[in-house]
Amino acid sequence: MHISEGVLSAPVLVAGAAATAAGVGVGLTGMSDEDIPKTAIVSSALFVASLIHIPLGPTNLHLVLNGIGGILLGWQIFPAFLVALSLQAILFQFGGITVLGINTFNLALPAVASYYLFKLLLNFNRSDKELVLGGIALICGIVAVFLSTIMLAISLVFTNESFLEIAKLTVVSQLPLMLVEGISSAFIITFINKA
Amino acid sequence: MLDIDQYAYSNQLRQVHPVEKALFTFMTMLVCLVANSIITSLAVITLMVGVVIFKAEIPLQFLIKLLLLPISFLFLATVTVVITITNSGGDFLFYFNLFGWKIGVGAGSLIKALNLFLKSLGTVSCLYFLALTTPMVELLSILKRLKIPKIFIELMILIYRFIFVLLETANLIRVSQVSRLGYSSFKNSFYSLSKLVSNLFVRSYYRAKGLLTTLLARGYEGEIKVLEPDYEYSKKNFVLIFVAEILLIILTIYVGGGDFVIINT
Amino acid sequence: MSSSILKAEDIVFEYPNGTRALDCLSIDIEEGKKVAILGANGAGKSTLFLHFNGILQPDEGRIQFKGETVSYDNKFLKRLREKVGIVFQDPDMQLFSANVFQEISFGPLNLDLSDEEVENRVYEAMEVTETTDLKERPTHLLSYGQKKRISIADILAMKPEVIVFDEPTVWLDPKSSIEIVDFFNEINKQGITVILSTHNVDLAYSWADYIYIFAEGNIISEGKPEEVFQKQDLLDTADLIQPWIIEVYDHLIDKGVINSDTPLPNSKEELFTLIS
Amino acid sequence: MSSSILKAEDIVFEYPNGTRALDCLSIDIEEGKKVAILGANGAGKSTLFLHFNGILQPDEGRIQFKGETVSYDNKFLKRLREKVGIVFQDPDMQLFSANVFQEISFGPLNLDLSDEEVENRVYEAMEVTETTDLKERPTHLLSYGQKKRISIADILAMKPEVIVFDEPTVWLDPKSSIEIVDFFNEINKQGITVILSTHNVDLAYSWADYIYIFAEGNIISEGKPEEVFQKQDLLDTADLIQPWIIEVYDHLIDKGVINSDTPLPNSKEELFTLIS
Repeated sequence: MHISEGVLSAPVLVAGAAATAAGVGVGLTGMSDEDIPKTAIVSSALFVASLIHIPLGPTNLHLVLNGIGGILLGWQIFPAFLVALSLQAILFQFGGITVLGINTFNLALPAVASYYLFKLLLNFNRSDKELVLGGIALICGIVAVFLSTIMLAISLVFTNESFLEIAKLTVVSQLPLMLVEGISSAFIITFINKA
Repeated sequence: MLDIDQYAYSNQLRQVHPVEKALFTFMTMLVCLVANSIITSLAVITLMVGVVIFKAEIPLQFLIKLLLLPISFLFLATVTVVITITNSGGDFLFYFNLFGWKIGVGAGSLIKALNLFLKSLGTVSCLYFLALTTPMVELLSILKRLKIPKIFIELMILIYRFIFVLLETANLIRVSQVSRLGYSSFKNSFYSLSKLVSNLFVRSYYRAKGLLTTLLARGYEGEIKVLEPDYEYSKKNFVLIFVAEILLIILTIYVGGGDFVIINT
Repeated sequence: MSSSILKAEDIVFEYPNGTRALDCLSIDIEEGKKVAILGANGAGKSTLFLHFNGILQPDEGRIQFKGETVSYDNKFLKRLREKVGIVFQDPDMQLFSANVFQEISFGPLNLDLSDEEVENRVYEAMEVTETTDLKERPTHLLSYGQKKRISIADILAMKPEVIVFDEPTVWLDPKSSIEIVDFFNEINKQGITVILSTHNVDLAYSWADYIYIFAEGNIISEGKPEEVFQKQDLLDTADLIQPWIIEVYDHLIDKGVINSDTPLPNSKEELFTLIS
Repeated sequence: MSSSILKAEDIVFEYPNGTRALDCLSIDIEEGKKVAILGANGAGKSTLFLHFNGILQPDEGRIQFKGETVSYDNKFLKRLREKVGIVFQDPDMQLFSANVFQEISFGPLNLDLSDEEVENRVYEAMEVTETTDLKERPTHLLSYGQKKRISIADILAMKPEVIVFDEPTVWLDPKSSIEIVDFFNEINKQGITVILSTHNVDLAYSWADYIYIFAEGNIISEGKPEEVFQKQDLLDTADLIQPWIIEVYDHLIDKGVINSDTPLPNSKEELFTLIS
């Protein structure tokens, strides 16, 4: 779920970069030495997962997994996504350098939301039953992708109103992705809980 | 796809100072974005493709394959600029009516879309130059010089390395799933994929623990320090870079494309 | 007359990065045999195995399964992968389900069998590999040896005609290695062709009916164990060493302890009966 | 009199999940020796190693380095990890950097040396491990054997007094295994105490000065190789087998080929000179 170089207007790019800088700042200040390897590896996993394509009709869906990333890393998902996207820009030309800020923001903020949502839902339901845990992760996974899609659409519309159509299309096309993401998140959380 | 990475280590510009390559990339990119002109964008694309093929000696076929990737993305984005939908008047090259709405190609929009398309492709070709000629280690050393926060660079070091490790893991899991017919129908593909992804994360989780152990064993105290390699600057290269940029700027002014508004579609 | 179960004819395979992993290699594996494939790391063994079940497609040449040329359409591949099972080196890469039962059922479930049949097969595979008591255990909490067993049960449950084991004894302690070799003999007796790759020359020598030696993407020698392991120069090329049984036998002949026309002993026990 | 370099006294260690990995274990490793630690998978070998450099802290008992009790403050740990190097099983777990030169420089840089000294050490370590030509290569494009060498250079560059190798020969082909054992002898001659864990009884038997046998979190036997490997019942408990040299020797004595008071041969070559 990337926006390519040169598509967005300058104000959107600058706003995205500023917001991402703030998020990365929050993420880095809360980071201990032991968190570095963890953040790095989860970020690598996000990178690798995003290389997995699901051919679906005429389009290709890429996994985003920001929901689970957020649950695992909290605010540290900001630096994690920033680095992962920088490397993607360099190694694959996905996205680009000027759109790094806005792309990171669109993925990482919903991830942080999913982190808090996960905590909140867990508080509601204190049982550590696998099913409950998986269910919560499923919801977080879906919500995170949904929010990212909406934010992506908003970035497009802010740039040029004629993008409205493609923005709507994007939201619809990401629906199956949300399902895959939700289920994967549920699997991952129940797995790690047992470990 | 990680062929880009392999070429970065084996191309003919490998020995050139990374700062020179980065300077060339970003100055050209800046000119391309600021110029906002079809002619300049074309010149930038030609320049970058030329350097990559003749100087770095990257096979043309491979570069074309790479360029086709963003082109498909860009095409989709530009289509939305070209097509205008309105229910009032409007200046159309051609259009058709649908329930009282006019759907068609606007007069100015075709030029606008072409400009957008070429400008994006121009910046992409700049980045390809950098990615194809400069290995990640050297890009990291540039970032260090730019005083990017240490912790950020440490993350990049680890992430870059573990991308390859996890990619290998993901591939091995996929192969063993395919061997057991994991993707033989739509339904089981869905199931197998979810398992693959969740396993990737679970493995990563253990990897993270293992990595911390091995780092601690080598005296890790919260900072990942590695020795930087030395490179020689070349005056000739700096001169060449500035000449190229100045020529591009002159071209831009000459064709009158430069209204110096950054990325205005 | 014995018949061929897997056959490769002049196959060439290059990885996208340009490494030529298989270089005009031909191999013909007989049905019902115990075959060992030896060679240094990176000699192309694993690449060949991935050709056997159609994961990789040769750039040149062709693969035959039971005399039929492998075609790469979904239908053929499905049948091929059902009949040719591969147990991979690292069980961690093969086990991806939450618990043992689910894990073993993954393969058979993809074969469009009835749920009942799947269940039967899972129980049977667990029994053969002596893992029935692990049934409900989460896979990532198993010991290495247990994971290895489960990874074998995974494949057995698909009822293949050939099983390929990629480096099965690496990491296993000596006792477990001996047990696993006994197990190979057992499934072989039930008619399954067993192919394994290994660095362990002693194991290959005593166990295999037929041996292939790989070096740099090609077979540099093949034959019965006692023939193959006498060619010291070929073993050197493949970074291998002689099995100790042959070394001791050669020495005993040199020193006149045993007669020079004594046939090569096939196992430790045979060697010991020669000494008297 | 020889002195102790690493000593564990009655250490108990339980993992958070409740597994008791070490159960009142004591061990005393002599400086300058070649020590092999044998035992089945999961016997606690790797857990002990992580106690040797203070990554894990025993629940009970204590560790001594050169007669000094290990304390778990940063200063002591830093010194301990400088002096006790561990080469882990899986080089992919250990290598984190994008290129070989940077990778090897990580350890020495943590020792607060000058950049020049670090560079010297990196070059030296690359020379000893014969990896100098890999200097600029990206880690992810190395072969398994090359990664293993780099993971050793990583530790050598820190100039430790003890190096612990966790299962160093697993995955290596026979030739590379022999090379790496020669290498252990070489660094041992330079005064480094070498400790290795292995499943390979033949290797342990011929190489080690002293052997420990682990089973279920404890040492069930220790001694010189020729003593330890004569106790068949203990080997059984630890899922180990006898080295073939001893088996052949025993047999030769049984059959009267060699004299019953002949000392146990230490190597293949010694065994062969006995036969005449």
